[in-house]
Amino acid sequence: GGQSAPSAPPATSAAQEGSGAKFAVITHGAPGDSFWDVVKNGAEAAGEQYGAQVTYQGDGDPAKQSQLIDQAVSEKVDGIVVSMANPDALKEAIGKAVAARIPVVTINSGAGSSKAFGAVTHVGQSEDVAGRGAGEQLKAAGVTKLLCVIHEAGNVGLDQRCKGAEETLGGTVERLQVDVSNLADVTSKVTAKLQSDQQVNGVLALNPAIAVAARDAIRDAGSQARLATFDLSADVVEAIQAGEVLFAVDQQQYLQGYLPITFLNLYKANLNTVGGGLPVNTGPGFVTKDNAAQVAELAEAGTR
Amino acid sequence: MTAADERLAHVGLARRLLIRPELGAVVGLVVVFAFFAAQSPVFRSPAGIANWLDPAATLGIMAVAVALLMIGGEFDLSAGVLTGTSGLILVTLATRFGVSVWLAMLAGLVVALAVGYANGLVVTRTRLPSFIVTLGTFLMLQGVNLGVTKAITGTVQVSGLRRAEGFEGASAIFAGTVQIGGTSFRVAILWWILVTAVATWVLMRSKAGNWIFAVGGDEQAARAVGVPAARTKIALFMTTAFAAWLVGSILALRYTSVQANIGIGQEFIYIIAAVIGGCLLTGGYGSAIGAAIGAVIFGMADKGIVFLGWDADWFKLFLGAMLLLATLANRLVRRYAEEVRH
Amino acid sequence: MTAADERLAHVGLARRLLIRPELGAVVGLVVVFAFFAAQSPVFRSPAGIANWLDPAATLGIMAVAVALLMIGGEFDLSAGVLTGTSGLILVTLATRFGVSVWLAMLAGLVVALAVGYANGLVVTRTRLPSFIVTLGTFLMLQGVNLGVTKAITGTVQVSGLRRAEGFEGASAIFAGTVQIGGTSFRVAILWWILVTAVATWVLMRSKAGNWIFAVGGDEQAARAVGVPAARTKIALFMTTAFAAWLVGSILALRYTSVQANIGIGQEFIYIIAAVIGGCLLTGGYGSAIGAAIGAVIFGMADKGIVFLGWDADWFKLFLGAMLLLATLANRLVRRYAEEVRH
Amino acid sequence: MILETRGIGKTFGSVLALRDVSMGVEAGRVTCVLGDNGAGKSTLIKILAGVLQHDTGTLLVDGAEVRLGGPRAALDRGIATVYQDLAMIPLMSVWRNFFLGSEPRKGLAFDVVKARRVAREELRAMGIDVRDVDQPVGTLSGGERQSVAIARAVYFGARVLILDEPTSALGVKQAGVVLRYIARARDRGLGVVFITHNPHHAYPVGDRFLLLNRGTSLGEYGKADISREELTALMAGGAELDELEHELKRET
Amino acid sequence: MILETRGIGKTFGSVLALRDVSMGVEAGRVTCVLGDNGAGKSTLIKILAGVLQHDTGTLLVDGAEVRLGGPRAALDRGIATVYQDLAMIPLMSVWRNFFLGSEPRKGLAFDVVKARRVAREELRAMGIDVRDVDQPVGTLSGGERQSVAIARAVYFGARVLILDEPTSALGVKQAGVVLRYIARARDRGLGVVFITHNPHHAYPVGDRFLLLNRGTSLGEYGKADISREELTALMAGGAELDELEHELKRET
Ligand SMILES: Nc1ncnc2c1ncn2[C@@H]1O[C@H](COP(=O)(O)OP(=O)(O)OP(=O)(O)O)[C@@H](O)[C@H]1O
Ligand SMILES: Nc1ncnc2c1ncn2[C@@H]1O[C@H](COP(=O)(O)OP(=O)(O)OP(=O)(O)O)[C@@H](O)[C@H]1O
Ligand SMILES: [Mg+2]
Ligand SMILES: [Mg+2]
Repeated sequence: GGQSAPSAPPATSAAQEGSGAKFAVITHGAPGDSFWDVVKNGAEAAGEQYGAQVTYQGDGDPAKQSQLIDQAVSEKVDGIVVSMANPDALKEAIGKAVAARIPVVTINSGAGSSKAFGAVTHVGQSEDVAGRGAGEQLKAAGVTKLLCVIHEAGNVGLDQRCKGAEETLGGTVERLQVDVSNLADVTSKVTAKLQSDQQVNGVLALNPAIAVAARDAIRDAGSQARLATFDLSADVVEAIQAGEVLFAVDQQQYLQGYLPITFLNLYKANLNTVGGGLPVNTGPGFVTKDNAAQVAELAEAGTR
Repeated sequence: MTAADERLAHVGLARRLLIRPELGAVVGLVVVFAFFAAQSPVFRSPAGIANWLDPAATLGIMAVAVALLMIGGEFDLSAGVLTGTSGLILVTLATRFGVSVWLAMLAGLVVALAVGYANGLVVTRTRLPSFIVTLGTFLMLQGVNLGVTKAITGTVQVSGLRRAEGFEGASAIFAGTVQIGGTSFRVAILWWILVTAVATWVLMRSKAGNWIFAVGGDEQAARAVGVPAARTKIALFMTTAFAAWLVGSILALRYTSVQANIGIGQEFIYIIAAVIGGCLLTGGYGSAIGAAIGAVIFGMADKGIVFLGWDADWFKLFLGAMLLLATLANRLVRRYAEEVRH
Repeated sequence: MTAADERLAHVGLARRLLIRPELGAVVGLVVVFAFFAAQSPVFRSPAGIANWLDPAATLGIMAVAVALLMIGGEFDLSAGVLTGTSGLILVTLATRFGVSVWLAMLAGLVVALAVGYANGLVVTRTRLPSFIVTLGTFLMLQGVNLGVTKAITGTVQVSGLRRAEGFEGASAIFAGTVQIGGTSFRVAILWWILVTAVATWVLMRSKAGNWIFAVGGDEQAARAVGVPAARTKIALFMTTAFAAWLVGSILALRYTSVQANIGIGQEFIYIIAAVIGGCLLTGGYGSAIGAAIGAVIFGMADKGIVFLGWDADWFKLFLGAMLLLATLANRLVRRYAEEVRH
Repeated sequence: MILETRGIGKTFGSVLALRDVSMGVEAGRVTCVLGDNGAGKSTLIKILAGVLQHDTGTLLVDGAEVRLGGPRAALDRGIATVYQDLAMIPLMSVWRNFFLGSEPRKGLAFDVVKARRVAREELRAMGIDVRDVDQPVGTLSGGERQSVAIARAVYFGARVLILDEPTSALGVKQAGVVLRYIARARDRGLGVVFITHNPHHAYPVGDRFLLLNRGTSLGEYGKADISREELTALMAGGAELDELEHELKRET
Repeated sequence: MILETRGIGKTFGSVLALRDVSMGVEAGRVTCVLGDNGAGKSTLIKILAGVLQHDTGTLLVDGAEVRLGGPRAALDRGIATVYQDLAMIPLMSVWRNFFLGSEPRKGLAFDVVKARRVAREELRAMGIDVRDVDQPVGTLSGGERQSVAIARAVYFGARVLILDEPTSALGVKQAGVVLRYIARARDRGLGVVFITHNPHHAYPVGDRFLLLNRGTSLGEYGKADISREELTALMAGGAELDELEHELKRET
């Protein structure tokens, strides 16, 4: 569904009619992160469709995340959607939710622990799977030495993506830390790396804004490195069409927001469970020159 | 106290009380609580209170220590990351090297105190501003946290503390819960109250407290009357480090795993809580209770917005407005109480 | 200057020069440059220099403005986010509402100056510490940036500025490059030099400069001799806002898209650069050139580590050590120059 | 009367610092304000200088009631002040402090060459030979610092000169210079308010003497109404000093 | 000799503040240090008090050469000081300031009840009646603040009492009290160093007079060697004050 309306002001986001259920989505993404924003859009679109009230919160600190889960439990919501970058840390909080008979759907990462923690189902595929996919594609493009640009030091998800790529690439993967809130800095650091290490012939950005900055860097450094990225933005799609970006990993994270709400709604109404103990995979898909045109508009609308 | 003096106008008890730095903060507290409690029944329910008191407690422990340091005229930007370092040492030693949890905690304490000591020593020896010195420590610890964690475990998080020896006991003391009237409150709240009480006693009723106010108010003048300024400051840095260790251990035991980037950015939240609680950024003025209350105000605003179910996109807008209003209420009350004084 | 006085020991020119705040920073600059240049030929090549000078320029513009504000005794934590706000306004207006780039920039300028004015007004009226006030603005702007961007575009970033009317011209002036000896340097470097020169003139050779030092050194005393302290401070906040708008526009024009969370966390880097450059956190002392040099030191250390190819995991460790050493070198040189003085 | 207060009062929180004090400053006359420590002298002159606002009573400038919004308002009316505790900006150089708030201009710029020269000259005229007007004020000796403040006020004083214990940190020679300055300002037709604890300083230059005690006025005396001995007695509550001397001697 | 300096000197950057000054402090004797503004008096006593370290010459305590590492070292040797510019912590209350660095204890705790009481009593004994010892020092008047510093030094002074212009901000009455304190300390066998610009204060209590001029010593005189008139003349460079009075009168 691409009809996501711009998010409504707080007062009116309450359910008007329909199921009237209340679901909480709690992720480990920082507010304003482009990947998680699409998840949020998906969840809210589903909520609107079912007339359910969906609240979205995100915090990269597992302690804060579990506090948010605790809060949702004390509010007695009808279902919780949670991403588990750090399953160990969330175990207790999710346990409390399950004990309070609140259905939990886990998304994105943490597929391995989902069932053990008592979650209804798991949607999405973990970051390392996506990373592996990217690694394969880059290998096929002839990349032997890859620069993986980490824009948030210590972020588990980003680290897993790089690690996944490392597993399938076969060559060497070097990590570079940059500051996502200062793009001039990103360009300059990637340039510095390319200038000082001529062997690097591939760059993997983990965020579309970083991809744009890295594109400039490759140009500035006069390097021949191939560039790939995670996630989409209008600029990235343009760059893909122009051949400046090889491909973008598209985890279809919209589904990681949309599906869990759907499942929880069904579970509430009909006690349905999905997946039969296996995770429901949402990707990875790849946006390349071939399919970029179709995706472009959707990316602009915030659903891809 | 003094014999009546014709130059003293009569001043009510209420006004006298309001002059205390912490009692200004109480007004902010009441305002913020009333605001959220009026709109969200969950917020004022015992479960809700237990909910927002929990993050306020860990923040409060740090805010109180940081307040002491700020009263002493210094900052510690490395405090947030140091909670991560302490936690990482605890979990890594206990899970990868088979050390018992208690011993691992001790090791964390030793390292934390060493970092605090180093901060204090460098600040007092080089006379560089502590803002810059602890910024250096902040960056270096960040690098060490990430580098060592990756080198030892290959990932950016260590987990599995639950299976370590001595976990049960340590967890009960530092990360357990207490039942009060059917609601379970985190034991961290007790630690927070304890830390605040001790800090208040030290500040108001001990020699060291007098020295802390003095080195923060005017270090040269304090030194001139024989206050051991360097020792006082080093002790303050070590106090902050101790608090960081305590909070780091509490969090590690509770979540049984630690991420290498934990605590980054928290250092400013500690300072914010202390300032909301009435501490002067320039040193020499403030109170421990005020900082503890500042932590509650911050915790309430932070969690209250979630309880109200306001859109997360606008979250920061509300948070900012809330903080500003709380500090302003605090200030207005104090102004009324002491009139213009400069 | 004065007639020879028997109470003046002879002091060499070198020492006299070193007393200036900015010339202490120069030593840090030379040390850091020498360190990296010795090990990395690319670092000292024209292309390498153009590369690390570029982020130093945008940082430097902000650092200089922030330095003025700090000399005037205040902080602005909202400066980083305000660069994002200005950029977002520019791109959103130009791409979603069909406004020309020039007009959109003007709108951004008006909003930025209004924010700066509001900061200054609240600080001078309420006498709350600027740390807390601008922290409030920081949080609120963060919320507004994200909330408004999402409300208008449905995503967390706006892009497509390249197709807007007037883009070519504006881009050439604010985001273009200049060829010098076969290497292309960013035009931001020129803006940075211009801003530094103007700020230095204002500080050293204008009435306003005298007032800035005075309100930062002792606001009460300055007010007592008739310095319009409130107006001076408001003007300083607006200067910082202007710089934020300039940097925000430069970056928006260069990348033709802006993310809603851009600039967060940068505010401290500005302060760090100013402090490395010799500004006192307590106000009343510092220089614009020093801050500009501080930005270069930070930029060199930040990029130099990448040039050397050191392990990314340990990056922050090196950065922290480097900053500490640069500030220490700066301080030692100044100490030698002026001896113990208290 | 250039400046006049009628029944003026000031409270700090619970402290009544000043109650119902009336005084006047005339052109060409020196009004000495005398009183014990904490009597409210500084508070009174801070009200005259616009640093503090009075709570009760009225303040008149040139016969018209005003409320000085700040020190700028007073300065603009030609009232220059040397404060006892709001002195200088320690980190700023002597010449910058000297001209602070009234910088000489040269086109758009602050005329630093002139500022340096004038500051040096004015200080030398006071018998203070600062080595280097670029020296930060914070590194000057107590008396040197006070001299800078006095030189500044004298230089900028247009109609009224207010001096709060200007001679307290000064040597005998420098104090003499200041007294001579006061006399000269008076002769130029300025109104002077002079606070001191030293009757030997007050009597030679004073024309009227306002006596404050614990925040209230004990009355204003013309020079004709009072002898030096009476003044000393009033200030010290008896012929303290002489008696003291005997006492100190006896014990030796 | 409790304290002695031999050819002591001190430089600040390019400023030679003190050159080759020799002096001594004896038990039961008052040494007055006299000199113009900027002569180096404060610098000298800061060296005696351990706040500054001398660059040249030697400092002897009880005849043994020492280098005082800091004010604590001096305090531990019974040397208490009232500084001219390093005074009090403005945000701290009177009683906290009074006992700062030498807090009375009661078990582990700071005995605040005693501290409040003693501070109030000592100040009252000086003729300063602070309303409220909980008042922050920053809100006291200039003279009240100085009185607190003096009362503290007198209370803690064990062997040597150093006073840098203690009477400058004081009223005649309070100055008399301080002079009496000095005499009493001397009678108790303390060595006193007393800096003042007022010959009327210096002569009655002083036993020896050290004259400083532009950083160098003009010599040390015993009381027997010098009359009050000579002293005044030396301090003022001539019978300045009397002459001045005529001058001031003439112009009127
Ligand atoms: N800001 C303030 N807050 C509270 N009390 C104050 C404040 N300023 C002054 N006071 C009190 O008001 C009284 C008068 O103070 P003021 O400074 O006017 O005295 P003064 O006559 O100048 O004394 P001195 O000769 O010692 O300078 C003092 O007792 C002082 O403690
Ligand atoms: N930290 C410093 N840096 C540079 N110069 C200084 C410093 N401290 C003092 N001086 C200079 O040394 C000289 C002596 O100063 P000192 O304070 O000892 O004078 P003083 O005799 O106490 O004068 P006063 O009677 O005015 O208090 C002064 O000219 C002063 O400018
Ligand atoms: Mg006074
Ligand atoms: Mg002196």
